[in-house]
Amino acid sequence: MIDTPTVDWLALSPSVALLGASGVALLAAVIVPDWMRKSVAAGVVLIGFVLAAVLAGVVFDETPTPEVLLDGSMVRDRIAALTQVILAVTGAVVVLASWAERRRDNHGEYYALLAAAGAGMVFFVSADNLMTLFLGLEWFSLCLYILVALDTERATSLEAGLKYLIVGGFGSAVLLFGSAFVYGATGELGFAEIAAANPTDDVFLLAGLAMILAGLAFKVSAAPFHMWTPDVYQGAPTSVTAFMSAATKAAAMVVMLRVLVTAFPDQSEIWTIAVAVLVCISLAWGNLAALAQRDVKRLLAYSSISHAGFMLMAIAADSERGAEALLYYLVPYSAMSVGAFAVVAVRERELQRPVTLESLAGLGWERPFYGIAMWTFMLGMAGFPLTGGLFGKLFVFSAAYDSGDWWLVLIGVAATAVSLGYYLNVVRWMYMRAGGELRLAPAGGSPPTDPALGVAIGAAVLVTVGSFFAAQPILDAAADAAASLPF
Amino acid sequence: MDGPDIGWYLIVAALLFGIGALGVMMRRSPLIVLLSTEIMLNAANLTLIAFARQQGDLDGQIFALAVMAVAAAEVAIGLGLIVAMARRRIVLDVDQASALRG
Amino acid sequence: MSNVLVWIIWFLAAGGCLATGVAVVSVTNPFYSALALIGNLASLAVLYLLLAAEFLAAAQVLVYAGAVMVMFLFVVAYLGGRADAPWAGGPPLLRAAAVVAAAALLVEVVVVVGLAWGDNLQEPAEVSDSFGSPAEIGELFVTSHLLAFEITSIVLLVAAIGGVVLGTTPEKEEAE
Amino acid sequence: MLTTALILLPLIGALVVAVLPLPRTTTAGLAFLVALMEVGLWIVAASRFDFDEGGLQLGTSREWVESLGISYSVGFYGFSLWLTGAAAIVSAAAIGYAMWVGRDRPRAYHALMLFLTGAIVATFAAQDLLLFYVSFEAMLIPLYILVGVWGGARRQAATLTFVVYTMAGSLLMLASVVAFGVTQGTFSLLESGTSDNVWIFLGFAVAFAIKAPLFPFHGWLPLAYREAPVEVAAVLSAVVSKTAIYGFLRIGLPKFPEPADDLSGVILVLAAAGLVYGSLLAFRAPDLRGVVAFSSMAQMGLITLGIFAFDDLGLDGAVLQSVAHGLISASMFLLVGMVEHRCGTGELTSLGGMARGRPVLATVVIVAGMIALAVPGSATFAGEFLIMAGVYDQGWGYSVVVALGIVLAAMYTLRVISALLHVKPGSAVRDEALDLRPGELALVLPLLLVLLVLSAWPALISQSSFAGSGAAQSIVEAFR
Repeated sequence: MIDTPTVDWLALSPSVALLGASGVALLAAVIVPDWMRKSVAAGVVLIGFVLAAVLAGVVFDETPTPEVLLDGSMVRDRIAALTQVILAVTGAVVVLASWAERRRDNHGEYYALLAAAGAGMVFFVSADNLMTLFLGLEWFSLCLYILVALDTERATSLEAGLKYLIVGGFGSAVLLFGSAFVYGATGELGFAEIAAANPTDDVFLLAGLAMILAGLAFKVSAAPFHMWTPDVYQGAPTSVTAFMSAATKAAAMVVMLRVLVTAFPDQSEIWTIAVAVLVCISLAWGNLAALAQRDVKRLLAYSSISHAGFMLMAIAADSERGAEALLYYLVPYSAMSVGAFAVVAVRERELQRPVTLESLAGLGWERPFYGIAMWTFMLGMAGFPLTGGLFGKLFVFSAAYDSGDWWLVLIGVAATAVSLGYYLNVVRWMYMRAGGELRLAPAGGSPPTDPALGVAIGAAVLVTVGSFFAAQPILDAAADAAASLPF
Repeated sequence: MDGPDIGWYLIVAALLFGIGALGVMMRRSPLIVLLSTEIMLNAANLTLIAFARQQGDLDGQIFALAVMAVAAAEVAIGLGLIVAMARRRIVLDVDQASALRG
Repeated sequence: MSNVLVWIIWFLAAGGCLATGVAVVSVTNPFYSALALIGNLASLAVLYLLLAAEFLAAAQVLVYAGAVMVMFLFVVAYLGGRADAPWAGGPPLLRAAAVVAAAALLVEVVVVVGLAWGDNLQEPAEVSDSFGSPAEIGELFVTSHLLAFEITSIVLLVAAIGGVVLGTTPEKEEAE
Repeated sequence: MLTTALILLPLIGALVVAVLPLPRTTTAGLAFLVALMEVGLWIVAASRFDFDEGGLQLGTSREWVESLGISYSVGFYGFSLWLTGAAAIVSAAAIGYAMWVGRDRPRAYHALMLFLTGAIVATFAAQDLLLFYVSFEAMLIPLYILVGVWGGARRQAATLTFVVYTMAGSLLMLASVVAFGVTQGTFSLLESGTSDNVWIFLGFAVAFAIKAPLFPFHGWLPLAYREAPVEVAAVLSAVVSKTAIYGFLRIGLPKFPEPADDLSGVILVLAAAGLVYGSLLAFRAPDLRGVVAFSSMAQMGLITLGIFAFDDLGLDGAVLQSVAHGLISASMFLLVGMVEHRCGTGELTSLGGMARGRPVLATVVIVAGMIALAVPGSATFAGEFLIMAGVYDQGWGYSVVVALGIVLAAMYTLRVISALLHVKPGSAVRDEALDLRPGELALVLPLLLVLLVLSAWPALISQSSFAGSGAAQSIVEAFR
């Protein structure tokens, strides 16, 4: 007789909600008549994401101390719940932003896969052993591979999908090989058990740690594991890019933090240095390469690499303060990044062609709302005041300084200085070049109104600015969440 | 245990992993690159199973079984992409596959 | 089974495994590459058997050699099995970097294994006969690894959707 | 509350102006009204301020980010209230000028100007290091657009150099803010103690030196002042540069007494060099804006000399001179704008003979010029004299340099006056170029009137900036 394990449905509920939404959307793609397919699918998935956010909030509320579930397969704690809220809200905004995406077909599948990817990420951040970690990673990655390639009529989309699949497959193979080594060294898969086994200076363990770190670095697109990022971000449908840049990064960052802190506390001297090296390379490469970009999606891709550097700086701090800083950083970063790609999507839909800096000319005056929104996002990413970007950088720098990494602070400051070059360049193109100069009148007369996208961008602006003024509540939640990790 | 030590299996797995990695990085045909990632995953599986034997613990085997399923899924999507690209008459070359340069 | 016989089988399997691996990544024609992978998978299955993983060996043959490789061969046949330049073009620097990276990875792993050999690889645990049997694996899959089982099925479902979505891509019209 | 109101009024005004779809003139008028209300509000604040009492007044403090010790904490000292007053008056004049010339895209323009005003006031009122950084940086956001969109032909190059320079400084300051805040455990200027870390001080000092700008950090100045819309240049040189002075007075000296003392020699030499170098450049500048711009740089060197004199006289003089220079440089820039508006150029070679038939213009220019060159009896003379006397203790050579600066100021001011008003009529001066209109006069005259009042009674500022403190040491201690 086999004892069936008890399942904590509340802990799984955000994932289940999204999976359910995904299933309904998929059915809709088949059953519902053509004309209302998109609205049904989008509506259901939007509800799914909102529901997941609410449920994750409930989990956060009801979980003062971490609980390990299902024989160590997953953990129910606040850091996971908080990240799930961020992921689910990001997903909901992306659903709004993708409403008016021009796509010939596959609407039901698009939303179903978006929800499935969301469900995967939501699960991924609560994974508590190497097996569920790997499976969660593959779960959302496979969804993303398809999503990236979904615009099958565009060659670049398919190419980007293939590239992402190959590089992602390579990355997960490295991660898997590392996991196998760690398993070999300790005989355990669970994070806490790995830490408890603690075979000091075991070469297998160290090699495994290095490979797990590298595998996750692929997903957070930290240099030098970023080579797929620009191509994939550029080729993917813009709303998918928005989702990847915000959600994938958030989920993978939090998981990296969790793995390093819970499974490898005794090796912290080694991995803090490794992460610090990633920080330096990401900041240098991301920022310098971004300076040379003309295509806005590529520019934002490199910018996201440099942001990965800032977030890793919080991980390198290896302290509760660092964890708080990372979780705070994710809030404005997700908003800014989704928002910026949404503005790119606006322009893309107007012009029916890829958005370069030149094609942003005059946007600020033609479309004041989108202009101000993009301005806000760019300033926020550069860490200017009145946006959460400033506090994100400040908290990260504080954590790094507090841990004695003052040199990382200086590198971060230098990187920020370089980043101004391209962020302000975007603003310059929007406001200081008249659109008429370049004869890029919107294709087909006045642009279509798109209230859903407006709402999405408005929400992103609200979070970007709101996280500046109301930093304390977010930081409180982040502190509660960080407390669930064993520092 | 009869026969070779676990270490020998690990050496084989490591060599296999390296061969696969080289294939991914050096080959241009997406089909062969996809096959190379399969080799990498299989190398990881061999490691997992070898360690499972070493530890006398079935977790490694379970992990390997899950990896097999995932690898199959990855292949399915990869092949789907390749077929879709062929139908769209896109040159199948991962290095040259690129309007995405610059 | 006598010790010598096991060694011989091991040598054959390991050698076959490495040789076919090299073949997969080095032949020009994807068709032969896929065939080589079948050989690779089969020899791996033998190694699994030696490691007391009977169920996995069976799964390896069924899932991989059976399902995945058939899929591969279909696609190769569909694409016409064109020959392909054996090694990547691209900037020489990049090629050199790839070789160096792969070599570094290999050396690292081999060194690690070598270092660990003396410590803890000598004495594998004693295992019962039912180790790796379908029953034990099945039980674990519905108890402590229930989630892994569920996720695996989700992943396969996603792949099915992906296959459908991507497979129904319309042919490019010649006019375009 | 009053301080918060002073900060919020222009910000809310900016929002209203940006959002309401009013016609051009109404928009500009609304903005001007808000700016005037700001001046009125400042007068109320000044009347409630007890100048004899000293210390922080009209303060408000609210928790913001408790876990890091960041608070919204504002209030005024004597000197910062005076700087704020100058800022309010200059902003009003600048917005009035913009209304008069009718800038394009008035909603955006005036919203940005009001936002800038709010940021400047917030900088002067900030009693929390992070709030200071936030407002210091926030000034840059509108300035970038204001110069980049409404500026002259080379506006893009101007914004680029301006932003590169100031951000380099600001980011160094951010590193210092982090380091100081984390070591102190709080960012509040009221609660934190002092630090003896030279590197942290240097981060602040360089940021302030660039903002001022002090020699040799003035690379952005010529382009920015030349290419900015003239009233923006007025705000830049008159008040934005004074935020650096506030930074030195509120953070540089009180929080880093030892490093400031250690490095005072270097800073004094650089300030003196800047004074002389700026004056010489002003003397050689070929156009009106160049003269005003470089004289502004020279004046900032002078004020810095006063600050790093580390004594009563020098500090009092520095504040008096900051206010006086703010007003005079704003009026000069506005006058330059009015001349350029008439003649289409500011090249001195193509100007001349404007005194004939334009009595009001001539009178106003001469009065402003007299104050600028610090004739005895003027507020600027009082300020410069105080600084000269104050810096004597640091070395008589500095006093000599200050005196030299006064002489050079007389030379370049007289050169401008004669090139503009006298000589023979320049090629760009046509007969249609009329005398000052009442509207223009109404903008410049109040500035000059305030200056005349200060000239008659310089003690109004110099005696009340650091009330209740005897010597430099006690000023430093008063902030601890």
